[in-house]
Amino acid sequence: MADAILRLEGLRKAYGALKVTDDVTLDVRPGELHAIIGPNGAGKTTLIHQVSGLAASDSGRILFDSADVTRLTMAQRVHRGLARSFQITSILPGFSALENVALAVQARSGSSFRLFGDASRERGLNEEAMSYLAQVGLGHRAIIPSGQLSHGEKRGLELAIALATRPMLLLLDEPLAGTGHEESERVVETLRGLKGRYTIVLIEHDMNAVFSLADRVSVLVYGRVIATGRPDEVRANPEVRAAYLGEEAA
Amino acid sequence: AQGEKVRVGLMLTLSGPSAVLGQQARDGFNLAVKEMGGKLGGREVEVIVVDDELKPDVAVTKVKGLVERDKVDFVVGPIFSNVAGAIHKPVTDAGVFLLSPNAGPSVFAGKGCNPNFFAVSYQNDQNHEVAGKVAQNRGYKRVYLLTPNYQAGRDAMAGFKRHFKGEIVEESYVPLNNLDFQSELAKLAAAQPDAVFTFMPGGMGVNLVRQYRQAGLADKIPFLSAFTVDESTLPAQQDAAIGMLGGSNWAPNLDTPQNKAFVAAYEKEFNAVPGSYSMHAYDTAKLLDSAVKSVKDLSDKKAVREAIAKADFQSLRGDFKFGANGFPVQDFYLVKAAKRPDGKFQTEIVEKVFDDYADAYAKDCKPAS
Amino acid sequence: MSTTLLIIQTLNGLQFGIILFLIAAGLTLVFGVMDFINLAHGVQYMVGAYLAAAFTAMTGNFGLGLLLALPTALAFGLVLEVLIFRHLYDRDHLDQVLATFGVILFLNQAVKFVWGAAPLFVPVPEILSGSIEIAPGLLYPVYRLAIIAAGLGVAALLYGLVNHTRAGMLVRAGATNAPMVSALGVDIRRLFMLVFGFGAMLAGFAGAMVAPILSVEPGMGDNLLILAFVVIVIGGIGSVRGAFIAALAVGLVDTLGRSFASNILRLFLDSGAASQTGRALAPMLIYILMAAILFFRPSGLFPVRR
Amino acid sequence: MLTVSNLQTSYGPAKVLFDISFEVRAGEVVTLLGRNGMGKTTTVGSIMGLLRPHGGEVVFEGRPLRGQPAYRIAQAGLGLVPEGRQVFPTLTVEENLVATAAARHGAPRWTLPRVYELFPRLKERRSNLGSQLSGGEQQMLAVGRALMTNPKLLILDEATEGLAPLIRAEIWDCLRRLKGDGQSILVIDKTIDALIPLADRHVVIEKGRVAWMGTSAELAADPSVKDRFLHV
Amino acid sequence: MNEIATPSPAALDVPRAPALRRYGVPVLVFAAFALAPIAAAQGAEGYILSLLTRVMIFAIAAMSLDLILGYGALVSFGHAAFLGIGAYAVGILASHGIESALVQLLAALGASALFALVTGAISMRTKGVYFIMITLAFGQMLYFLATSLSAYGGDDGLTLPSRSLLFGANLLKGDHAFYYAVLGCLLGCYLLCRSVVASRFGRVLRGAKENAVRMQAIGFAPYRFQLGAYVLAGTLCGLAGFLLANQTEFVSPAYMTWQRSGELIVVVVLGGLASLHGAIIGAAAFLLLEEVLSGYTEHWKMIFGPLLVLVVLYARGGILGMMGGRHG
Ligand SMILES: Nc1ncnc2c1ncn2[C@@H]1O[C@H](COP(=O)(O)OP(=O)(O)OP(=O)(O)O)[C@@H](O)[C@H]1O
Ligand SMILES: Nc1ncnc2c1ncn2[C@@H]1O[C@H](COP(=O)(O)OP(=O)(O)OP(=O)(O)O)[C@@H](O)[C@H]1O
Ligand SMILES: [Mg+2]
Ligand SMILES: [Mg+2]
Repeated sequence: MADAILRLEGLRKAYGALKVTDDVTLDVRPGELHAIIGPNGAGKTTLIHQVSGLAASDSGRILFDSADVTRLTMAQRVHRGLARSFQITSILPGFSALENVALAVQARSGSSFRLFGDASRERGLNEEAMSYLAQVGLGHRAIIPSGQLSHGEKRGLELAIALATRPMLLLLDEPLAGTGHEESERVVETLRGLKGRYTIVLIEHDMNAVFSLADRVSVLVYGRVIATGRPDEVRANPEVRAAYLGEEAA
Repeated sequence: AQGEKVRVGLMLTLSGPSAVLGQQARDGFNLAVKEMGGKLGGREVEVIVVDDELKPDVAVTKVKGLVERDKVDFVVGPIFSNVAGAIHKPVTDAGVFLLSPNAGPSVFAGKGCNPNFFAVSYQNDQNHEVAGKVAQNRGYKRVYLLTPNYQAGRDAMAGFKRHFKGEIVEESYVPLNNLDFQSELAKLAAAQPDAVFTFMPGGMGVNLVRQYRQAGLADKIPFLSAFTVDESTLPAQQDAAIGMLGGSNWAPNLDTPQNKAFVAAYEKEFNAVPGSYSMHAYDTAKLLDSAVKSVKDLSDKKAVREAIAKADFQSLRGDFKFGANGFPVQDFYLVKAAKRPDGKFQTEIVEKVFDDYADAYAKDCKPAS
Repeated sequence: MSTTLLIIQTLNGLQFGIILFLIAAGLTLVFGVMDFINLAHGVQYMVGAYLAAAFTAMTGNFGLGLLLALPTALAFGLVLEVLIFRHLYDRDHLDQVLATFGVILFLNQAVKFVWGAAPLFVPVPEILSGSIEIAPGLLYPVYRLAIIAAGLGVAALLYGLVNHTRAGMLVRAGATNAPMVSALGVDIRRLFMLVFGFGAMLAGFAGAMVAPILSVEPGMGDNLLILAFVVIVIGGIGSVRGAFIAALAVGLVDTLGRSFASNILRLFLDSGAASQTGRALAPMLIYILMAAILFFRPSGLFPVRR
Repeated sequence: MLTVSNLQTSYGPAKVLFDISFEVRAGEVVTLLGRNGMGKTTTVGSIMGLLRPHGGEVVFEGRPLRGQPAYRIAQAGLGLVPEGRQVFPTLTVEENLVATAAARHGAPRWTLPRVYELFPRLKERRSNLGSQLSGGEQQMLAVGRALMTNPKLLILDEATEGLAPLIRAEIWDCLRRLKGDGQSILVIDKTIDALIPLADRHVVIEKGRVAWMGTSAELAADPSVKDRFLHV
Repeated sequence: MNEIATPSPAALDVPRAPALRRYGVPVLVFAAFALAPIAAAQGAEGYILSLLTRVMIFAIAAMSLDLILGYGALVSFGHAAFLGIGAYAVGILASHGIESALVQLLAALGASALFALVTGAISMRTKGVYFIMITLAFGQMLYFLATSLSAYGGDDGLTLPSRSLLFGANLLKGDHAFYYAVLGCLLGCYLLCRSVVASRFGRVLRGAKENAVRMQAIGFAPYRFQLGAYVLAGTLCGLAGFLLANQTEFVSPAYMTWQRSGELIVVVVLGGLASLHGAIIGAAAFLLLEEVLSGYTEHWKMIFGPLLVLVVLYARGGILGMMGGRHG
């Protein structure tokens, strides 16, 4: 079916004996915010690794924008519009927030083998980077070395970097992890702002966020998708409750 | 002008594993100067010692320092041929005399000879030629060659073959700074040659000799060598080396009054048995003494050159004169490592092998001036 | 080449490998386990040799000399640790390189200052001197067998220590997150200090053991340091097993290569050219080996999982 | 058993703790609450000797601990589950658990089997390296590791961050049981609601000062506290 | 979302040290080199010039290393190999009667670049210490190759008939001419490296150093950039080798021992990583100290060694760190 922008077919990944992702088949529709939830160690992050190309898949196919990207490198996938953020914050701490984003802009603009000219003064790059920082509310922190940003701000920066690659699809791995209340509310707002403009795959343990944002939810348990559907369906699903939600979300 | 100071620069290897050679040379030179009351040719002498660190590029800079900063009249050095190659040009071009107390590379003995360069020691090949000659004389049919795989080593083998006409069982090259000779010794034992000839200077020689002895070969296969068992390595080889043979132009027990006096004085001063390095340096000092004495003005290079070439001094080696190429014409001996009554170790003369012997390259030297 | 010779050479290769392992052992410990690049390992090895020489000369007995050398080497290592190295654990590798390089310069000169530049003499202990005939016409020095034994002993000891003791675990843990280890009730500084001292002692032990067969001279550790690094890198940093196997491999390749390279080449080239290239190739072999191995196994034969 | 009195700590020039005073009595569960960046982790670090407080006192069972090295403090009977998963990446799960295990005060209540019982997931992954664990698994490991030191006082800093709701519930459940055994606990977490029934008393930190202190009942009774200090 | 207080992009920039620090130190350094000959004229000119020339040559080598070491975290332990390649390009050609500086220079740079490309492509497969050692391996191979070149003197090396000829004339003969030629090269290299480091290319390189995975995740393939940097560094070091051969008018394998590679690393770290002019200062400090101390006592290494240790213990960031002149 053509209306899937990302389609996973029988994706598998094992570390030694452990099947981390086991025959994952999944459709992500254009423009939707598709949440993936599941117990710790279910394989969510690994799945993102596979889709983004950080981890090679043992078997299965990844179709993105109706092209097979299974064998492409991470960089190649990015150029086709697949962007990701990391569960454990991954930025360039020595670079300013702005440069972190500007690099992503530069990556897309190609021609990075230029040996002359001060890149950090290139108006074009900086202006565009600035706009993404603004989108996540970090405009005023642009020149701070990103290592000194607070935890929540770093999560925001992750997002801005991802946006700067002008993706069609955003893969977000626990953007709320370790953020306090207001901070998490800020990020949720940001996500709401992005919703619709980008297709988003969101991994989160914060159920309030998930159920308030997601159009559809898939539940991953022991590497298998045990349920996919609208939030309310999933929430009602007894299997899911047993495996993941427990009583807390009742 | 007459009476003003003589300045001599000693450029020797004083750091790294080979430092001991440089030190012997330095001590030998200083001893001579001391004996002459701190004078050369009756003039006050200033001796400036520098360490070439066995790095050619370092040596070039430092030798420029000697020539231009310290304005030396003579540079005495170096120990190693690769340093010689590096400093030869800057010194001789500057019209300063370079006198080598050890290194005598063939490049400067033949076509590349230079009126400002004198080797007071020997041409590098000669000690090896002695060994080859001995092997030939003793009628060895099959000889096994062993040397580090580097230029001096390859030259050594060539030198040995110059007079040895028998069969070379195997020409075995080990990496420079090789530690363990088990595999070579095994091969050697298997080949069962009439004799082995090796050039294994410094620590390598120490290892080889000890391991040769430990492998029980010492009493089976005669051990011919050059620069392998000498006063610089014997303290570490000790009994392991006893009876092993070497080619040399001198030995501490050479029976001349000057030599006896020299050895005694040196041992008293530095309580170590002097080796050929100190002997050469000592001779160099005496040579300079004679030269300086006989010229009025050191800036008269021509006069100085002739004075040096005359070699009008009493060498510890007995007969000594320079050939047209600035390399010595001298006698060579077969020497043997031995333990002295006082427990110290030294090499001792077995027999004279060459008399008034000149090097093989001299004929290619067309003296310019 | 006769088969007996081949056998002997193989034995020699292994034996040389063991020597290399003796030296590499302490290095794997300190580098692999504590993630500390200690270029000074080579000079600690040298110091061990000098101590053995000095004490042997003093007591007139190699056994005693060795016995005295070990604790001294240990103490020496501890002093270095307290004065310098403990301040470098949390620094980046290059700082460690620079500092330990300084230590090398100092000690190489210091031994010359104390013991003179000439190589020292260490006699082979009586009981272990002489050689036994292991094949007709081929004698093998007893002392070599002693070295082999020592190497195997160290290998076993170390393997157990690192992988199967809590001290081993703690050190590995401390290498990645020292504050956390102490927050769980372990005095990590003291532990590091001991490990380092132990490493220094191993280096010293290696030096002492080879003193009777290798010349004891200033800078004797420098080239061996490189070989030791080659060994632990081929083996996979931090893996004692790897270091052991790599040491043997290097020993074999080096020894056999040296004795047979030319012969093998003769199959393809005329003998002149063969011995020429053989000669040129021999010293490169171990480096070719390392490059090749790293090409196919970018983190050594037995990479320690991280 | 633990008494903290006007503790003061700075990071270089930046003073973070101005005046922290509270106590934990034997068998109690006490929480440290407060928004991001208010000084909770800093407080814990200062108690554990990971940071150097420049003022105040930390007394544990009558022994003054301030200024002591961390390992002494831990040996005195404090067990820490640090913020952020600080498991040892190069050790296997099992090694992580046993490496620092100890029974300094009588027979160990916590042994390998019991920890595995609490977190079966860890048993499955026992021979994996810490670095290979999923975020949540690492969190479990950190808790298990602290328990293996059989501490008199267990300190958890954000122990449930990144944990699935079920696991989180399990951990609360586990704390409940620990409390049942009379284990004293100091806990920092963002999900206050789950904590209220479990904890005896709460300490709210605001900008490096204790802003409010009271029992669960008082906290439940006074919603203004939550609004003022916790934004929930 | 709040777009308040958004500085104008033009003003945006990485926080930098004040201009004086940023440019002051390098300017001083080069001014010093430019004026040195005048001072030298008072003393033993040729000697001082040759000493300083050596300093500058090693500065070039060290700087080229800093490019990959400081900005790419690629610790090459075989960098001296390029010194050797550059030198032997001169020596070998000269011994065949080809003495034109331009031809020799092209050969030197070309050979270095090629060697860097090949060995780099292989070495880049490894990381960290493994990279250190594999580069060492290649360095050693080249070293032993050189020692086995009997035709070119093997270990004893070979003496050049004269310095390279420019336009058939021996323009580099004079110490002054050569000095300023080298100074020119140094300045050129410095400016080149400066611009490379700040350029788009350099930024990717620095990024890859901090977090390679992140760089891939935004669409870069670090490998190509690191390899590019490695080739550039190798080529520049080849230039240093060309100059070294000309200065000493002598070529020998001693130029490419592993100890030499080690010294280059030490020089860079001593001067201050990732600052380029730090490498120059490091080279000056290292060689001048060596020269001065060894003048005092034969045991000078017992002073020099502890000095290095002290620098590490008490001056983070090397000599520049001590002067507080670091940036970037
Ligand atoms: N490199 C690896 N080697 C071995 N096992 C691994 C590796 N990486 C991950 N695993 C295992 O794969 C399983 C899934 O890990 P993953 O990080 O995908 O979980 P997750 O769903 O993201 O969990 P969480 O929500 O806690 O982040 C875990 O059991 C983990 O231990
Ligand atoms: N290493 C550090 N250097 C400088 N300031 C720091 C450092 N660590 C923390 N801080 C500052 O100290 C203050 C308190 O930090 P702390 O981590 O104790 O807060 P917290 O209450 O634990 O927050 P969270 O709930 O996010 O863990 C914060 O403002 C933080 O920015
Ligand atoms: Mg995850
Ligand atoms: Mg905290």
